[in-house]
Amino acid sequence: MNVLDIIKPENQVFCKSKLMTDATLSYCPGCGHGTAHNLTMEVVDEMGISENTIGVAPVGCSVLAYDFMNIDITQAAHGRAPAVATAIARTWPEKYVFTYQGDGDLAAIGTAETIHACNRGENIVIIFVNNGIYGMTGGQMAPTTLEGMRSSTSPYGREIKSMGSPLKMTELVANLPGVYYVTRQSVHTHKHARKAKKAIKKAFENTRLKKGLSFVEIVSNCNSGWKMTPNESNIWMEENMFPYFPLGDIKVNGILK
Amino acid sequence: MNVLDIIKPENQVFCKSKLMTDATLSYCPGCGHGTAHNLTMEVVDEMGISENTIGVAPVGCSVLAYDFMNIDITQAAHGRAPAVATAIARTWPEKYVFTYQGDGDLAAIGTAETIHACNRGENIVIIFVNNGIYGMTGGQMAPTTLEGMRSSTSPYGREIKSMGSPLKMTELVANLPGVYYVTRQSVHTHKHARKAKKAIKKAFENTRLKKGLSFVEIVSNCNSGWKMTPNESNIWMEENMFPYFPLGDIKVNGILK
Amino acid sequence: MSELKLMKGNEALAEAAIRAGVDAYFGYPITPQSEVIEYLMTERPEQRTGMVVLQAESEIAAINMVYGAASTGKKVMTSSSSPGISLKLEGISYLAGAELPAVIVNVVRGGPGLGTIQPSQADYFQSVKGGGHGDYKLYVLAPASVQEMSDFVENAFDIAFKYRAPVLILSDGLIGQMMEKVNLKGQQKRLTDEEVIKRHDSWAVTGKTNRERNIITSLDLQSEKMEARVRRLMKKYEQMEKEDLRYEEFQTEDAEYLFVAYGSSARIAQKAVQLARAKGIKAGLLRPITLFPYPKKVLFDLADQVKGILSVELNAGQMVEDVRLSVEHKVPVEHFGRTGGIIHTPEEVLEALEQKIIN
Amino acid sequence: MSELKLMKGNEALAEAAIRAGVDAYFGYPITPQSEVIEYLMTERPEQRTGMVVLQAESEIAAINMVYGAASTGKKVMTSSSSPGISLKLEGISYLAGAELPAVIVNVVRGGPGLGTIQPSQADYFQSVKGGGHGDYKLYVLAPASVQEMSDFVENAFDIAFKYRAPVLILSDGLIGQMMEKVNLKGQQKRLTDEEVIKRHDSWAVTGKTNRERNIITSLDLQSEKMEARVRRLMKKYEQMEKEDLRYEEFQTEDAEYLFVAYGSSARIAQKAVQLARAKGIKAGLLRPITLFPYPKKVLFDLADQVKGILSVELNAGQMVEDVRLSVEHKVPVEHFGRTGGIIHTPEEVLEALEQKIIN
Amino acid sequence: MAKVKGAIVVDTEACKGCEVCIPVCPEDVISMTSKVNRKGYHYAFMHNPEACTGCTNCAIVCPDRAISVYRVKVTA
Amino acid sequence: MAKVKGAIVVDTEACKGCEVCIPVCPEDVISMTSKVNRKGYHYAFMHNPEACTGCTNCAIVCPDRAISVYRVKVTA
Amino acid sequence: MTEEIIIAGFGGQGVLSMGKILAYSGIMHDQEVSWMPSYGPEMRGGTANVTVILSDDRISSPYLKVFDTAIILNQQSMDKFEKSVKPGGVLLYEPNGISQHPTRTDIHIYQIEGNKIATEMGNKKIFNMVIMGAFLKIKPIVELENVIEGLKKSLPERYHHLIPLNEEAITKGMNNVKTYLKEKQVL
Amino acid sequence: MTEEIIIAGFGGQGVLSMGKILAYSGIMHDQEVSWMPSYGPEMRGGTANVTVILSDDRISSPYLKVFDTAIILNQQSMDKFEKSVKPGGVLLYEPNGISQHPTRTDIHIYQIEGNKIATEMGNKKIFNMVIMGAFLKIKPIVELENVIEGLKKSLPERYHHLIPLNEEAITKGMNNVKTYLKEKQVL
Ligand SMILES: Cc1ncc(C[n+]2csc(CCOP(=O)(O)OP(=O)(O)O)c2C)c(N)n1
Ligand SMILES: Cc1ncc(C[n+]2csc(CCOP(=O)(O)OP(=O)(O)O)c2C)c(N)n1
Ligand code: SF4
Ligand code: SF4
Ligand code: SF4
Ligand code: SF4
Ligand code: SF4
Ligand code: SF4
Ligand SMILES: [Mg+2]
Ligand SMILES: [Mg+2]
Repeated sequence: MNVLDIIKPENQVFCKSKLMTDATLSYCPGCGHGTAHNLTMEVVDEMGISENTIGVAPVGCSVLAYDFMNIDITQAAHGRAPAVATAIARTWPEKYVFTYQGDGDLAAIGTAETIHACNRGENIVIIFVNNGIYGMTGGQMAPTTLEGMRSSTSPYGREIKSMGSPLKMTELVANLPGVYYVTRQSVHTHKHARKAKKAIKKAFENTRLKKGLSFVEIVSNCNSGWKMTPNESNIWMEENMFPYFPLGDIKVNGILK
Repeated sequence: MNVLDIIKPENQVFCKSKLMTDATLSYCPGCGHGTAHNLTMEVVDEMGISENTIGVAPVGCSVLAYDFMNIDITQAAHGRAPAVATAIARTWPEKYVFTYQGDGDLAAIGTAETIHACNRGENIVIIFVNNGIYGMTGGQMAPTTLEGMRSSTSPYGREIKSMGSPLKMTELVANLPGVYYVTRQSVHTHKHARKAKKAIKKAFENTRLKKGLSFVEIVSNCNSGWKMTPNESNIWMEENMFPYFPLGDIKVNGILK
Repeated sequence: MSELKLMKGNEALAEAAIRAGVDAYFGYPITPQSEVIEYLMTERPEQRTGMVVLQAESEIAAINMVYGAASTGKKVMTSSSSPGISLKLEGISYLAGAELPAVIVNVVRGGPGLGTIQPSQADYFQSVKGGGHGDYKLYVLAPASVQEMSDFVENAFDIAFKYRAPVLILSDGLIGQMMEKVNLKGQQKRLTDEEVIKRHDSWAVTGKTNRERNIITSLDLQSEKMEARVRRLMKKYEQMEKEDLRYEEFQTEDAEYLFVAYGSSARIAQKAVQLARAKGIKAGLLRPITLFPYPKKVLFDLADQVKGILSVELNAGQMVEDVRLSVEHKVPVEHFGRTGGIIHTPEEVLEALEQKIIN
Repeated sequence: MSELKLMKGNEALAEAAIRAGVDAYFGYPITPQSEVIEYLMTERPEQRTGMVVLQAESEIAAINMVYGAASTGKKVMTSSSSPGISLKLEGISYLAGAELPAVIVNVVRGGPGLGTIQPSQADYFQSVKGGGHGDYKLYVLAPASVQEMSDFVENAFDIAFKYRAPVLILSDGLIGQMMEKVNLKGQQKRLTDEEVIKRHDSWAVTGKTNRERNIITSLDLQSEKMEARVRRLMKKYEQMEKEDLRYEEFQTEDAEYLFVAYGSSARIAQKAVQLARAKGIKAGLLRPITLFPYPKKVLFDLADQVKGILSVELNAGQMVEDVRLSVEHKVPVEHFGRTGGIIHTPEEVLEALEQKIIN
Repeated sequence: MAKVKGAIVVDTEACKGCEVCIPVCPEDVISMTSKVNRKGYHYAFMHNPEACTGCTNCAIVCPDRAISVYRVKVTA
Repeated sequence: MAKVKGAIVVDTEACKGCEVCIPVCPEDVISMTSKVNRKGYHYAFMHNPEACTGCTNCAIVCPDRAISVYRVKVTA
Repeated sequence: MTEEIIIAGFGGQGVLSMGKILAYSGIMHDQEVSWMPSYGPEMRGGTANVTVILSDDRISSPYLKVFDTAIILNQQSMDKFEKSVKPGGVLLYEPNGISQHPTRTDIHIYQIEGNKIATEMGNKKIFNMVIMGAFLKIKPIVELENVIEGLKKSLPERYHHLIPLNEEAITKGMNNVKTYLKEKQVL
Repeated sequence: MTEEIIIAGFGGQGVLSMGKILAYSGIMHDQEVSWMPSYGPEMRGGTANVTVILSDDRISSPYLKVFDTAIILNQQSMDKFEKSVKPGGVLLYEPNGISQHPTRTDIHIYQIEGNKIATEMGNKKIFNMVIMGAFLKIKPIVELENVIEGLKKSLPERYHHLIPLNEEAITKGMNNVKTYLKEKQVL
């Protein structure tokens, strides 16, 4: 059978979601942000909730999310997305409100906003892309940077003594009673991406059921900040990030695993 | 034996520490802040480290700590004492640096500074006076206010659904590897006060041994904010605060209990 | 249906917010304005009108909550006092940059730093020049009575939505803490969600329906676009100057000397005018009600009539610069002010006029 | 022993900090100044001089770390860019109020809000008027070259300790990001702890020995004391105006028209002077090096000589107010500026002079 | 047998009449005056001085350190 | 027995040549061109089109959603 | 008519609410009124005072340095405010806890034993209404019925059953106020 | 003498460091120099360019709109900067990936196949030095020995063993630059 016989509209089984715009993603080649964006929009699309979904994208490589996701989005100040989302969810209790945050954003400058939105159990979804670094600003150390890992502000490797341990924000917020669902995923292989998509869907379902806060961490590469090729970075991630940030559900239906 | 025969300098077994000034404490009658101040200064005195001790007092009823403690003190912005203390400890590694913070200060506006100083394992002592309320500003709800508890901003009682659960900051920071010692005490009876003093001493000992961060929570009354007499408030505290904020060591020598 | 009450300025403001149909308030306690959130919490506005009131974890969280709700077209406000407002400045700059309507209240206390909890007007510069970063301005209303604390809430929202811009109510500890009579307006209906969507569908982020998606942002990576944004803002500010300037004159018709004062200072200066007149000195008072836009033209014109002007402020000399810029050096302009929470007396003010201007 | 290098402005500043014997730097990354902390971290200053460098969890933590180290008499600095500086304003006001020496660097980008990452001078107001709350001012140095990014570090600390006051180095993305030649000064010895104590024992919080305890605070619950504090601050600012004003003149001797510009704008304006002169227009340039204190008197005097003044800024019109206040309306003063990160060309600047002032 | 006898001295102007010293005294020594001090507080005094053992319980809980404690051993 | 045959279409201008689609393809279908697109990237193509089963693995990991997948059942 | 009053004591004595009731009474008389509190750093037990102005004219500053009447309820306030009474003005105080009695001779000085009376009446909370009564006896600037109206306005509905008790306290205050006479006191 | 150059390509091509070496070479000639980068939002793969000025006079703006020379390394940069070359100026480009070749006729246009040469030399990282060589052939504004000095200054010590390779790359670039001639090209 000829390839051209296969490539016909009626045979199409996968294409970019219509909830993604035509704009070229501003991400570096192979960056997990792109996959995470697409999975999120695919979920919103499949759930048929795009008219009632409001995104909040603070500063980080994904600051331009509004250029890519074809839904209503508010761009928030660095670290403050959970506060912004809190207000939207409180004044529009029937909407699906999600934040899309990096690890510098969520676990450094935004620590207080994260902890308190979680503690209040706001009815929102937090998608937390943990790439262990400040991607956007050129690869500085993040709270999540691994021990010994090099970054532009830990050029000789992160040293626990002076810089502290990599922060497991996800485990931390899982302890808070207001948080209903906490999971850690990745998107670098088809298997992981499919699981991550399920997790994102579950999170949005929780919003629909008004269950409170759902927290989806996505461990992702910043190949550019890590100074590796995308595929190298994914392998490095499996070997180094996953042992410290193990994948899987941490809290389901309000119960710690 | 006549009372006057007993009251002679050579028989004195207790008096105010010389590390407390003559100024009248600005605290309401029966407020635990006074006791906590005195115990702290007694420890510093007994350890003979007053020349090398630097206090950091942020905003809260204890903002005037510098009027009462006869040591060098920096008054810090609301919530930021751990950052202030971090810098002092880093630039003066041989000094004993402590913060003296309220629950509003430490667990609301100062959440990020608290978590990160703890996570970095700064070699400081945090004395955390948890009275479940914003005392200084007139008794507003704090992150630590109990469920159903009335305050000027939860006049019908704290409602978990809209205001979140009382935050156990102490348990939260105990999870961080940089934190070496975590304990919860109170000062409302002689037994508790004596134990609290020991805990404070242990904390300062840790600083001497450069063990990292010691975190001493003191559950205390705010009889004024709770609208009770001091003795009523202490009973209420035992009956209501202690079940939620149980006294005792939480992490000792870096090991969670 | 109006109602006469004895209330603190802070309470009057809070009650007015409920009655103006405000959708949400986010705040963090700080003296001397904690009564705002305390009053709101006590009044259960979620039952009265459906208004959301939330005590945030910090001033920064509060202003970003305001940013969030404002980006959906809701009527939303916050209040704080000086150090808390400093913390909100990034957020305020974002509100201005993203062109969002919102009302911020500063019940000023004495600074810098932790300062005092006594009244002050030392945040004038912060309010009308650059508080936060970048080229933006706030429309600034300065109430001088409890009545105005109440009235200005609705006025502020009208302006905020007219221009899609943040509006500041610049009060102080005196106006916020004192009780006076206040005539409360009747309850306005809060807009339903459908009405909000209908009214603000051209820009507000409420969920993308059959329209292009709406985006709220203050970011423009391309300089040309950013310059266009700044120009758009400047246009608004020019329009405010033309259409929404507010001020009050007191015995200026025949005045030979002029006080310029706003907010609580204006109350004192008004009394000083009376004392002056009693002494045979023809004094008058110009009270700017909006601090931006500033009554430049009025001052410029009054400068042709008077012999000298005294700017009376509870600070070390801030508004006096705007007075000088307005007067274009036609007559002497001096400053008189007390600081640190001390309220000047009418006698002191008159004496300052006599010493700095008349002699 | 000096050394010639090619460096970015941000790097030159960082290297100068090490060489000036700075004790500590606390910062949080933000474009266009992240090179400061990156350079410091790479240089291992803890090994070179014992300098402490720490990446804080936020700008707010960083400024409060500065407050902490400064309160002990250490030489300490931070840097950020516009939105980050807005977040630091409470802390900066505290530093001023508590009378602490410290150096803050703002490598300005276009605002308001998230704005652009391109260069801008739109934080002028924030820097010289009220950024934070209360009556305070910053001593503001505006470098116009990589060399000055380096030189001003030491100057800034000299002033900071002379007055026990925070000093701002107001740079921008142009000066911060560009590389130029720079002559680095030799290494200064960092003070030992004993030297710090000896030098600052009258006020610094280093542990109470045989003296009264030292207290660092900006709080005065009593208005009278607070007013005295404010007066003390104002005295310092007056002294700065008398003793530490800095500016540079370029071809002003015979100038008939004057540009006033600082920082990167001054570079462009200087070129515009040359273009003007080539065309037969006698233009000159006054470059304020300190933005506070401002060269008021110089401008006042120059106004007797020139026919008009153009304030050239990378903003929508901010410094022009200080020019006007200085010139006291003796000659026309206009503003020319581009915004949003666009850098004006010398040709544009000259054209603006011709259109707004000469014609 | 050696017996311990104690006494307390209350700084009447420092005392704020909070009464938290009362319940911690095992010997029920302390009571409040009906008079008030300059600030307007009733203050603590030994209404039962004989019983005091100088155990310092009262002093250590006194927020204002208004109590000094004295103790002697007396041979019975 | 019904067999599944697939094909992918790469949007050559959207592709950034990141190569993350390569290791996830179970059939080793994808390779990179030596040419570059307007942005300067080498882009993905089916160097082994026969093998494609249309499993969508490549498409779901492609950050830029540069891959569309087609699939048909063919009766062997 | 303008009456400028300071009521000064410590937290918990009902200083602020007494001022509020007075101000409300002024409103009932169609006057302009202002009420301006000032606190110390302590929430309880610290000094607390309130300035109340009742006037036929627009009020400029609600904060004053000298007063027509000072109502003083503890020694600290005596130390602070005795000197702030205008010559010819009124100083009314509660003698319990006062160790230095007022010494000025150019003002009218009165005593009211509010604590004792309130204790006798079995409700310490009405202390401030006893003081109010004493003040109204000295300066009947508002009518009793308007004070009762003011009480109703400022008390939450659920406390309205206590209004008769409050009225009684006011009457007791009126009946028990005494002129305090030092030797050499003139006027 | 003033030479105003833009080097434009995408991240990872060594655009910025090439500019830096050029600037250092200028310093070796005792010139004033400036180097001003500009990035897109992506850290990698996005456009990156740098403006380098070498001048005998003080440099005003390090940021320019028109250039004496544009060195262009991808199509996006071609789209953006072809028009920014001053009439009579130089446009040097790497043809790999260029789909729309330059069309201006009032400037001098050159090609250098940097990718190919670098690949042949077995080290993609010296790509930018090949380009540098090509540029220096066209505009010998700095001497080779000074470029080598500049390299030493801007490379960390641990890479100094690569300097001979870099020198070779520069020579290859010098030898392989070609004039690009469209029909009708004049000048
Ligand atoms: C107040 C403020 N501080 C700092 C910055 C600069 N900044 C932008 S994004 C960022 C960190 C980005 O890291 P992360 O959140 O991990 O996102 P990533 O780019 O890695 O996805 C920083 C520090 C800013 N924009 N605003
Ligand atoms: C930036 C800022 N926000 C708010 C305040 C007002 N404020 C002062 S203390 C305080 C809370 C005090 O509560 P807590 O920390 O629990 O101390 P406590 O008085 O209960 O001991 C607040 C909100 C302030 N001073 N600064
Ligand atoms: S810098 Fe890192 S996080 Fe940002 S787009 Fe590139 S790879 Fe992704
Ligand atoms: S308000 Fe509460 S915490 Fe503050 S002094 Fe009084 S009792 Fe203590
Ligand atoms: S010392 Fe002991 S026995 Fe004596 S009064 Fe105090 S508590 Fe009672
Ligand atoms: S505990 Fe201290 S302050 Fe309280 S009553 Fe006893 S002696 Fe007085
Ligand atoms: S669809 Fe499956 S088989 Fe086909 S190219 Fe993609 S990964 Fe390979
Ligand atoms: S994953 Fe997508 S962008 Fe990356 S090489 Fe494959 S098709 Fe291209
Ligand atoms: Mg990241
Ligand atoms: Mg508290």
